[in-house]
Amino acid sequence: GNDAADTGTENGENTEQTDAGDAQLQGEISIDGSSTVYPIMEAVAEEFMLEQPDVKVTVGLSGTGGGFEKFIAGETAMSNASRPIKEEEAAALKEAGIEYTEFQLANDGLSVVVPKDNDWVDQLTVDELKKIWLDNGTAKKWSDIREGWPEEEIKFYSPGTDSGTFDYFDEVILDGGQIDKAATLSEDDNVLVQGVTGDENAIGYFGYAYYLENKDSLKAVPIVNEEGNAVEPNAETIESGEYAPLSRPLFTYVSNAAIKDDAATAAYVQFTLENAATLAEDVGYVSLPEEKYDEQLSTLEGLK
Amino acid sequence: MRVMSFIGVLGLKGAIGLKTKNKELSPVHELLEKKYNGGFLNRREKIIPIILFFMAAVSVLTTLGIVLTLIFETFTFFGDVSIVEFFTATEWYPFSKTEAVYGIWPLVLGTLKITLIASLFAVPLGLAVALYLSEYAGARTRKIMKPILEVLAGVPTIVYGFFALTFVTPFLRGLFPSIELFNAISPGIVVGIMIIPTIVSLSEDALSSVPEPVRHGALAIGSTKWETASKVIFPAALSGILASIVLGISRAIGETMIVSIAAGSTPSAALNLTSSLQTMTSYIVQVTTGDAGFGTTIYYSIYAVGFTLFVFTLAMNVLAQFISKRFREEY
Amino acid sequence: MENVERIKSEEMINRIDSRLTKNKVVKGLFFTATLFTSIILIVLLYRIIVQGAPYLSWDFLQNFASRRPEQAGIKAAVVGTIWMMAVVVPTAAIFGVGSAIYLEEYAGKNALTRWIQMNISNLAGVPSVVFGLLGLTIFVRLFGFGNSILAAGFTMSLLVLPVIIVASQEAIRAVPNELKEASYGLGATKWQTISRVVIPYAVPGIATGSILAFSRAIGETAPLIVVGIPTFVAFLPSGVFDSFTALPMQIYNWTSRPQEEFHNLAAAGIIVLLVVLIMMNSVAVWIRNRYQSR
Amino acid sequence: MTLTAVKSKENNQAGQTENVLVYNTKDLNLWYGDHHALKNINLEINEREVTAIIGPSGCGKSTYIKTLNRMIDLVPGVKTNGSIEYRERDIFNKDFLVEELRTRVGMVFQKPNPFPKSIYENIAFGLKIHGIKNKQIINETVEKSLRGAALWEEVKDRIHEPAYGLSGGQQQRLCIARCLALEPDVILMDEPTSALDPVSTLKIEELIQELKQRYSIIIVTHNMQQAARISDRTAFFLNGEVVEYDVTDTIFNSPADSRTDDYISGRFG
Amino acid sequence: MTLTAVKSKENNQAGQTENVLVYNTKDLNLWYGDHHALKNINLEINEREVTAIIGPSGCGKSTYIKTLNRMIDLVPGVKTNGSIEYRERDIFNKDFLVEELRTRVGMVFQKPNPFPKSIYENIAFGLKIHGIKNKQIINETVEKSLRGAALWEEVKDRIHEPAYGLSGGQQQRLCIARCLALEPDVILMDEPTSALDPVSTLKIEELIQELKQRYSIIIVTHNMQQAARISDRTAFFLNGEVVEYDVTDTIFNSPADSRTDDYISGRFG
Ligand SMILES: Nc1ncnc2c1ncn2[C@@H]1O[C@H](COP(=O)(O)OP(=O)(O)OP(=O)(O)O)[C@@H](O)[C@H]1O
Ligand SMILES: Nc1ncnc2c1ncn2[C@@H]1O[C@H](COP(=O)(O)OP(=O)(O)OP(=O)(O)O)[C@@H](O)[C@H]1O
Ligand SMILES: [Mg+2]
Ligand SMILES: [Mg+2]
Repeated sequence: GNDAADTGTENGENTEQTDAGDAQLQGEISIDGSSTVYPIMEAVAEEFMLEQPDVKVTVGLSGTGGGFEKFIAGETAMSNASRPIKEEEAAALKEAGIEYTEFQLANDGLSVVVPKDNDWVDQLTVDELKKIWLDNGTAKKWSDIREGWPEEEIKFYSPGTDSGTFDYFDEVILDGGQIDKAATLSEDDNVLVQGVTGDENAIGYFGYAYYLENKDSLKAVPIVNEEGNAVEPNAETIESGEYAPLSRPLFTYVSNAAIKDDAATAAYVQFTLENAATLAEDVGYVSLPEEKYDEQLSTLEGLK
Repeated sequence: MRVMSFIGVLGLKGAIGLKTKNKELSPVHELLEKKYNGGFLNRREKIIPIILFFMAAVSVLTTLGIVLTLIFETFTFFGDVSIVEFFTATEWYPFSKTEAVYGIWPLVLGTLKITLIASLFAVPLGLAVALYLSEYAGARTRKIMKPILEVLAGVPTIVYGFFALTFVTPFLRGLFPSIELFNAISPGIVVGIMIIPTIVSLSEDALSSVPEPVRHGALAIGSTKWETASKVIFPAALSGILASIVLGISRAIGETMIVSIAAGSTPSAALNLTSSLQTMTSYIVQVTTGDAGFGTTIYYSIYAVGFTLFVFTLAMNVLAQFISKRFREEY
Repeated sequence: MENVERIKSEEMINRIDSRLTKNKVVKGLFFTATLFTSIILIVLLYRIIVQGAPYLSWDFLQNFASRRPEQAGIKAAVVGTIWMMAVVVPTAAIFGVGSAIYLEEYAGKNALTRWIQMNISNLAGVPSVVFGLLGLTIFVRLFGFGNSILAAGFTMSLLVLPVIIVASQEAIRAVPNELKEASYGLGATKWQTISRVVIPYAVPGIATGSILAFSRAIGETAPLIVVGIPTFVAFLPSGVFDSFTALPMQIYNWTSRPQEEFHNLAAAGIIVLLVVLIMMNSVAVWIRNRYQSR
Repeated sequence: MTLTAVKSKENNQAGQTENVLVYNTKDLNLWYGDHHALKNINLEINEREVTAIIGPSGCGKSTYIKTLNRMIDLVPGVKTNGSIEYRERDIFNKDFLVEELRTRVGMVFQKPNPFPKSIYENIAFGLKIHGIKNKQIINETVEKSLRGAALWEEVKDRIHEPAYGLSGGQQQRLCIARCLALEPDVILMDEPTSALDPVSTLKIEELIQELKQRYSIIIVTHNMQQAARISDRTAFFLNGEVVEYDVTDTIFNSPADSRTDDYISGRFG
Repeated sequence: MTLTAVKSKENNQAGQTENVLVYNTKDLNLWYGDHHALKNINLEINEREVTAIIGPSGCGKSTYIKTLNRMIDLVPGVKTNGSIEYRERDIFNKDFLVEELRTRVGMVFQKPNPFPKSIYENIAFGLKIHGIKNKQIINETVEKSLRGAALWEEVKDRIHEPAYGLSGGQQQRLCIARCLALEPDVILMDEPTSALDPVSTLKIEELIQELKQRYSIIIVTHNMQQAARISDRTAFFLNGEVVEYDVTDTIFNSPADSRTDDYISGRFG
């Protein structure tokens, strides 16, 4: 008990004291959705419950689609998503009579990685990435991408086709094209880390946090952005938007009714927006610019 | 002497006999008489079988529930995707933005590969262990091994999954560098390891429930332990052993986490065992934990795959029951 | 003729050596197989223990999940698993034993019985993900239990039910007929005989046979994921309709986090899960001994 | 040996003057599926006598005795016709509940079959299932029954110990005591000594002689000398039929039917 | 009864002139853990005789007979000392393989224990494991053994049917036939008829009398009259000791030891 209280105050230094801390609220808030967003929400819930121990927050990780399924069924008040809501889902929500608001919590920098001992890849352009990853029916060698690179077959490691990460990569790099069919897919980013680490001709991509944790064995490839600069992913470059286009937004969708009718949910969402910046960085994501949060907080005020 | 005691007893009992004749009933007798007159009929006796029947019916309802759960969504799915494509196309590529293909074959093949490797690994090993424990090992070894195996049956399968990925795969790749990081062999073997406790535990039960006299009969005409075990005990326990194998294999077919972690998630129609694949179960988990949209074709496809999986295991169990009936030896 | 036979028997005697060699080889093979299996399992356990043991502490057991590995604990998951098992064990045991009694003692030898029986053995082979889908549709949605202890507990109960039924049937079938006769012979009704003679005698067998099933229920992840029970829960449930999380869910989540420390926590979580399992098995062993010593 | 035989004969003759029937079997037929196991059985069984049933294996002895308390109902696919009257009530009549019949008619089996409980609980079992809960009554009945089965002295210091700790012969007497606790009217015994050693057999035979004073006893036995020693009347079964039924002495010394004679004289053991 | 007794006596006396020993037990002691079950046993067993072992339950009869073919090895925690010589070879010597011993010395158990296979396979089993593959030899041996066990006529039309379809007595004869197939030298029998009906018992007793012509037979029995009828010599065991061992006639008619007399005269049935 004591320990937790200590960290609460310690944490209070960088969070503004909010009115949520004054009134003691009660209730249950059920949150589900993307496993990518889960760590942020877990952190938020953890901190929130230190201030409002009588509000019972649960966070699940049924995936973005699974989360929306529950959100549509009215089983959850908030649904985390690692991609914007789809048309089908929006339609189903409309049919169910559920109004919602989208809040962006943070950014995740997709890191393109090669093993540490890969000494030829120094940077990549979006076109090169596309050339590497787009399926062309044959096996590709590094030398096919740039002159002078080894004549070794490239090994691909990509998140599973059902993940938001894949979705995003597919959209911004491949323009919705077919990813190389030889790519090894896994739902688990840790598994991809293992794959890229163990194979010197490998290339892969996944969330920034997984790169950060495995810096010793992996090298993040700087990506050339629209301005023509090769930028490495890190907190600053992702936050400032320099690292582009591989920085993707993470969302949570909240039922308007819940905000309106339930003080606890309203307080929770407010707490989330106030603390997302710090907490997202705590768990390996990148915060949004300050203004973005303020903007969303005023949206929230309007919904209360 | 015996006659004497007889007479003594007769005297004594004569007295008791008189008592009864005088209808001096004992309390027990009185209570029982009351019960006879009140009637024995007991409503409980009639209701209990009905309750128990409904309990047994839960199993049937479960099957029914599974079929119903799966069938509606499956129908919805087949509204979007032709059933012919589902069974004949050789590619499973539901996530393609341009041209999604739903041919179940790669997933079935993936499942078969894993199941085959797991069975090839676990059945001989499991039976060897079961035979060792029941026919050769001392009571102590048996007493230690069985509970350990039972505990291992409860280790979450994610644990086995990481064991495959971080221990077995590197080990295999050390031996055969051509094996890829994700392959069928390593998760196959580890699924095998996971089902070994099931096979060992149930087969050992079947073996040791063959009556001891049968075993002694064989040993007493000079059989070695192996001859006794292989020619008498094993055939006698065969139907139980088959049941344990079927259960183990069913579990291998249904195993999810190990495969998701260590076999990759690339549906592949290729026959080789050294590259990444996807099974029916790992597809279901992929979609249920993934980010696919609710209400999309992909979402409904998991029910179609689930239904295929269900039919698959059903067919295997029916077949197994048929086989086991043929091999049953009564003792 | 006498002579010929004796020679035949000498020949047989001479072959004994090679037969014994075969026996020895086979025994060696089987022993190796057992050793091999044990070693694999020991390696598996060893890795977990080495990785997880340093993270085991009182705090680990006392704390809720946290984003900070050094503060993260497993309390909600342990308590949640215990709650879930508190639903699974009685539900599965009552329905399992009830079904077994019906099938062994009451059911006629007819098509219906055979159909039920076949259903049971089929269900034993149905993958757990499929049970997850069933639980989601029936318990979570149709009955409106949400992702509560009850919904997950019932789903798990259905999952392990077939194994328990089969084990109980065997235990009940093993009750000597003489004992049943003795009871009937005293004027006991059928249910009295079953409840006072058959069940007590079968309890050790049922307990032993059910361990495997309950162990499985503790370690299963896939159906919980499909049913959609949450992972972060920082309070203890106060009833079966409350939300909860379970050990495998927590472990699953930790293994998928990027930080190494979480992976170690997962190993520590596995150790806790194994301890829970061992405790449950000991209870079964205790029950078995208690009933057998009578 | 001769002595006992003579005595039982006397007994018999004394009884014959005022015989009361406990069982009256009329034209009983029984089939196991298609197998006609009992054919036209007619037997009148007297109160407070020992009636022995002998005959070669498979002749239907056990089947008949199991029919008397309707334990035969437990075998699936059995059909009967004809009637058995127990104290003038048709046992097949559905108003006559089997539970009542079996409480009035105790049964002792070939193999001792005590429950895996304590000695005390074995005897209390019957009382408890019949709803008798009074501790004192139970205690008294346990003691009385054990005395009645000549077991009290041997076990009084350990009645709360498991019944399986007793020797075979003691277990069989415990099973008899278990019957006695319910104050039955008739006791059926199906080869009660065939699994026992000679000394235990002797004890049980003595016990049967005592019990006869209060109970009617019907005993199936393989052992013709046992039948000769302890029974008042003997029925000889063959292939599901009653070949001969008479006072034991007559059966053994001057049987009317040559088949009886053949069987008796082929005897041994 | 008297007739058979006399016959076996004659037999005996004829044998006594040139007795060859099959078994010679010297100072045998056996412990189950701490329980001293056999105490200083000394017994010489003759070729082509029937040797009966009698004694009250628990006296060590089964233990002794199981020691003779070392089936006792299957019981954990058994210790022995002293020696048993089979045809002058020490059976405890590790050069004497138990498999050989058990091939030469057949055993028939109390309860018939056929394998869950066909009648034919039950008998062929022993031959097959001993490496005899020739179909014709096997077929002939099956027939010969079944004839030897007086079972051929009853089963010749269904030798490929499961052995469990046979009656108890037939199963027991099948088990004897199973021994005979290996042409043993000695046959050990542990209460082979105690689970059987009288008719089957009689058949087996007759069979034993025939088998004696070719085999040495050691039989444990509870049934003193059986011992008297079929055996040439009888050993009386008590509390793990051999109280008396002599020609059967002597044991039954003029035992030297008063305990033997007590036991024998407590007999009946
Ligand atoms: N449950 C059964 N189903 C079919 N037939 C049966 C059954 N029980 C007994 N029989 C047959 O009925 C006949 C009479 O059997 P029963 O057991 O009454 O004989 P028994 O005289 O008691 O023999 P034993 O002396 O061996 O105990 C036999 O032919 C037997 O095979
Ligand atoms: N496996 C065993 N472990 C310990 N003690 C045993 C074992 N088998 C037998 N005994 C004991 O050894 C003694 C002799 O037993 P054994 O079975 O040889 O007697 P028996 O003369 O064959 O008796 P019965 O006539 O009842 O078959 C008995 O006191 C018995 O309790
Ligand atoms: Mg009978
Ligand atoms: Mg014995």
